[in-house]
Amino acid sequence: MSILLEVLYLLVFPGFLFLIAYALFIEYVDRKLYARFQHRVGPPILQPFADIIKLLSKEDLVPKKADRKMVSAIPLFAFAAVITAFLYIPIWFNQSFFSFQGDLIVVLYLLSIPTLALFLAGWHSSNPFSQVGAMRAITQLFAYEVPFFLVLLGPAIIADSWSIIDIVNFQSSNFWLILMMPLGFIVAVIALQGKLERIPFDIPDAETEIVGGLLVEYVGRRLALFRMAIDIEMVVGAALISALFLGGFDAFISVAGLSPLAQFGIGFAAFLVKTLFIVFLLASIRALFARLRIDQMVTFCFKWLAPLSIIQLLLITGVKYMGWF
Amino acid sequence: MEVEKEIKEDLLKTFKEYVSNIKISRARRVFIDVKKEKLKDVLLHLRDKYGITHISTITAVDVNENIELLYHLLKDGVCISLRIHTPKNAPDVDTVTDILPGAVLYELEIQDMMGVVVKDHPDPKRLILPDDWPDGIYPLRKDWKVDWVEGGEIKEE
Amino acid sequence: MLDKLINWSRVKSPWICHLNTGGCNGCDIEVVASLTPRFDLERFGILIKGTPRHADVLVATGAMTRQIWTRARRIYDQTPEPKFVLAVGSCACSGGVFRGCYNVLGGIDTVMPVNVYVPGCPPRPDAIIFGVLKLLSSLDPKIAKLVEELERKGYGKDIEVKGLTDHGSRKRD
Amino acid sequence: MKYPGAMLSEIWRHLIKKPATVLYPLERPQIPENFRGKIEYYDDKCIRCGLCARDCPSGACTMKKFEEDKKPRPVFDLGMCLFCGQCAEVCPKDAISLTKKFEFSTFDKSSLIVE
Amino acid sequence: MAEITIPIGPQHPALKEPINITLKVEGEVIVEPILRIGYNHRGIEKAMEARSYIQNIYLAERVCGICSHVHSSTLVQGAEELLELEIPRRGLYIRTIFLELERIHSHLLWLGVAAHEVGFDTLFMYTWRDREIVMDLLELISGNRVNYAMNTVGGTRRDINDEQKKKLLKGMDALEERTKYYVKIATTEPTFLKRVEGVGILKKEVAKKLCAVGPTARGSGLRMDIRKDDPYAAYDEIPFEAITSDLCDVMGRTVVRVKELLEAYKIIKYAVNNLPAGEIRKKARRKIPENEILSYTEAPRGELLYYIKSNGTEKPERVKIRTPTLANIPSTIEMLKGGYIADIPIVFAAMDPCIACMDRVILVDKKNNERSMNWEALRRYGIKWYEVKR
Repeated sequence: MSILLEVLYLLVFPGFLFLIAYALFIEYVDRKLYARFQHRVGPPILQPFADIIKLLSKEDLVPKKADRKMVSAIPLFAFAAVITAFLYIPIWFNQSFFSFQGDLIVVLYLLSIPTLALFLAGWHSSNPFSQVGAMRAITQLFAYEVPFFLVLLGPAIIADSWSIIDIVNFQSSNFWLILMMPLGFIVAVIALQGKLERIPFDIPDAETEIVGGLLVEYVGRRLALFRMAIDIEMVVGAALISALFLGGFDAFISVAGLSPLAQFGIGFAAFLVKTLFIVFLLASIRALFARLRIDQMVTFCFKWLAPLSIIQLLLITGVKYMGWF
Repeated sequence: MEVEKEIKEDLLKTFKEYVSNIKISRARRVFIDVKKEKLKDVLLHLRDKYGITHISTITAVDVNENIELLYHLLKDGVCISLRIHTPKNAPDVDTVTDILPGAVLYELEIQDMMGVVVKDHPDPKRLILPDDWPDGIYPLRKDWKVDWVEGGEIKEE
Repeated sequence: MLDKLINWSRVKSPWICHLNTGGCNGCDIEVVASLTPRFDLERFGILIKGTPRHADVLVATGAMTRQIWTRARRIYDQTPEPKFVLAVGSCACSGGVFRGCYNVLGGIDTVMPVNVYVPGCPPRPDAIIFGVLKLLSSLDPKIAKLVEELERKGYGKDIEVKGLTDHGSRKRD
Repeated sequence: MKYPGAMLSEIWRHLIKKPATVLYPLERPQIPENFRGKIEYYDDKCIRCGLCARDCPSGACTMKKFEEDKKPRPVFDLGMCLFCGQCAEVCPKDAISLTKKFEFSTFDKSSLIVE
Repeated sequence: MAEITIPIGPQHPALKEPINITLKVEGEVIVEPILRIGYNHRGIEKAMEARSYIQNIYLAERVCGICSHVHSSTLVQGAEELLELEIPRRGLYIRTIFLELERIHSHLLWLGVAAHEVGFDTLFMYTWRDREIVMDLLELISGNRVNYAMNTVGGTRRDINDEQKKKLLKGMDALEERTKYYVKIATTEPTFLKRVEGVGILKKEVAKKLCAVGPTARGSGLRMDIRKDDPYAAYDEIPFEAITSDLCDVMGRTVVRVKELLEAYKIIKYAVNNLPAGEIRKKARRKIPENEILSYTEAPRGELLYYIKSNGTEKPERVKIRTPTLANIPSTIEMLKGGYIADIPIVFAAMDPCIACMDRVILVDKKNNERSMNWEALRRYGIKWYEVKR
């Protein structure tokens, strides 16, 4: 029975099927919001789904000079990494199925893989555009990864645990950590924007500079897998930030006495609302700014984001040291 | 009209028989015939005395035996066109890029389109016509009628 | 069933790659204008992609010049199947005003097969959208009916079609 | 004053505004009265003078001899037409007019010929 | 680290004039750009010799789709001068209104494209949405959005009635308000400023030496505006200012264009309010007497020059066209030197031939003539890149 449940978890909810559906929905929300910010109508709701199906059915081309095995393997690698990462994030009640002490580190690690995969993909497709893109992606990786990791360290220090579920439980019994570290929340959202390679940090695939950047030579189902991996990365990133700063499934309502179904409903609704809120923020950032140049991006990250996250970290350690929590 | 007249008088005085046929067709338009070998001197004179450094373009016109080149210089709306002639069977002209650096592309253009050889051009290369365009065909000459020129082939990348 | 799904997705998501083969820009800016809020091609799921590898529809504008036709041909070859070509503007249809010039080969169809011709100099963005619809009408009978109706009635007011985009038939004042 | 996100209020305001999009083909764009669209030719008015073919800049309008006619009459190839309206302007009898119709994309180029 | 060569272009979709620039780069810094144009060469000058003046008006309009009216105006103006024809004032005013409407449409388009080049898509969408106001006005009067076919030898082909006048004035008011908002955005948004300030520097002396024209020259502090220097159409009667800026970078060119927009609104309002009564065109002979003429105009991109030589028939003997973009290319090459690869689009766009994106960059290692770099080369590339940056 438990094996059956486990398989269900993995394949249907919150695993494979739900995640893909939700990721495509999130992409729709993002594109629609972006379009509405620009005073347009935007795509219909099933648009991402249609894109994926179409890409899956397209002719498959691999450039002559490219390494066929690598080109085929890399998208799968990225896709698997982000899907795995999602399994550690609690979304509806106070135990994530695969939760263990230290899963925060695993999630952070898995979230870095898509960027590395993109880099390899760009490198191995032997197109000069994608090679320039790959260079930029890897340069950018070092810039945003540092503040992102530093700032996500804060909640772990406060809650005295490396487990995401513990941090969430700490928040539901005390208060949401965004109240204590608003600075950290802002830095985390900006760094996530960089991780997802969106404006103003879409330097690796800057469309007007190096056409499609990393994925120039990617066609058909490999491109579909990459797009999906990036969509899922967005869901995982949003869910992670909402779990660490916005109290995860906590919705101000005491769920102790309620039935498991109601508990599930409330927690899940809170999850949806919070991730959508973060996607809204991400879409706003995307609509607000111009693209930075790679050197400006690196300077920005090390001059502003990293110091801010260190200040935040020092504050947190101070609070902890004083024994207020 | 004063500037135009002044330039006219001045050029006639300085270069005497080397300039002729100075025509002020309307306000701010001056056409001057110059001997080919004196062109650079006239340009230098105009640059040093009147500060004319802007060249609008070089027009090449096919007139029977000769090819006529017009150097259109512009200063505050006054356009001075220096006209020189070069024989059509062996057209050539000295480069003026050492005096007017802005003329680089215009010289290449007349070289492409009219077959006027520009001597000492800093970067002589084909500018406008396709890479596979046959040598010796200059599309703007009157004796070349528009007929089909064989197309190129797709090269492997 | 699967065929139907694939066909549906192709109708809903035709990504285009814009290819200028030596036109005068008039059609190019109208193609770009059709992306902007007033016309907004994204509501049909159309995205403009910089690379032909990602595209389904090549939107070609301008007369084919001698200098560019080899590259245009290569771009056509790089586009993965199934691919369609839309010739936008009179120059792309036949060479237009430049037909007979020494450096112009003629329309787009001298180099690659063309699916839909959109005449106009330049065509309105609406006409380009109509050209895309016409192209899609060969895949989807529902759109074929709409296109037929548009063609029959021409410029009229009372055309009502539902379900073309997922916005329904929302009317604006 | 320089501050990041100068457009924030503007973009959030547009979120609740109605989009500027004209939902063609569900609603029709405003076509002005003197739009230069598809050419229409009225055979009964034409006197076969050939002025239109003389002035056509692109050669879209040519005089073609038909079996049933004595004199050649103009034929328009909309695939080459520039829709400049020069033919309608020079026509002494108003036998040519430019309509408001702009939807005539086609799969087949030969269907663009107006006789 | 060997120099690498990057050919950009020519067939990029969004390139308005297909062009190929081969760049020698070190790391991300450009050492030497080499130019190759002519992909868009259609042989218009030759074709003009085989067509009558009436037909050439429409051919001239198709030299460039964005400044179509200014091209036909220049040709028509030359032909009228050759005929020594006095044009009715109303015709000239309508021509001027169209010239300015076209400048507005071109500059708004440019602003949007420049924003798009630096990835500021929201500004791009907003400006292009507002550009539709101009497009509607142009379509309302002329019947087409891009190629207006308003000019004919002897005047203009269509009149402006009272209702259209009202709409013109209303449209100008709306645009003025929006333009002021964009000025505010463009001067306060730091990410945008970072990409345009200090980029693509062209000193005043260099601009003068290389014969830059139009907003490129005016953005470097050179005061040259054919509308003032050599008034044509109705510009001698309409008050306006020639805009210059001393910033010498992309920002300077942006400032010039935006201020010119504001001037253009004023010009149109003045011209509409003071539109003379009378007819709009005069009948002109088809045969033009033998002579030669130079016709200058100020296109949205700079000075435009037509040299027309007539031979007494209804076809010209020779027409020479010099477009502003060609004049600006040497300056653009100068601007690109020492810049970053990432800045190419915006520097190029600042001149306004607008490479919206680039296609087919091929990295060729000059020494080994290989098409790509190996891992070691990549590492060195990275190290070198940072050294250069510092």
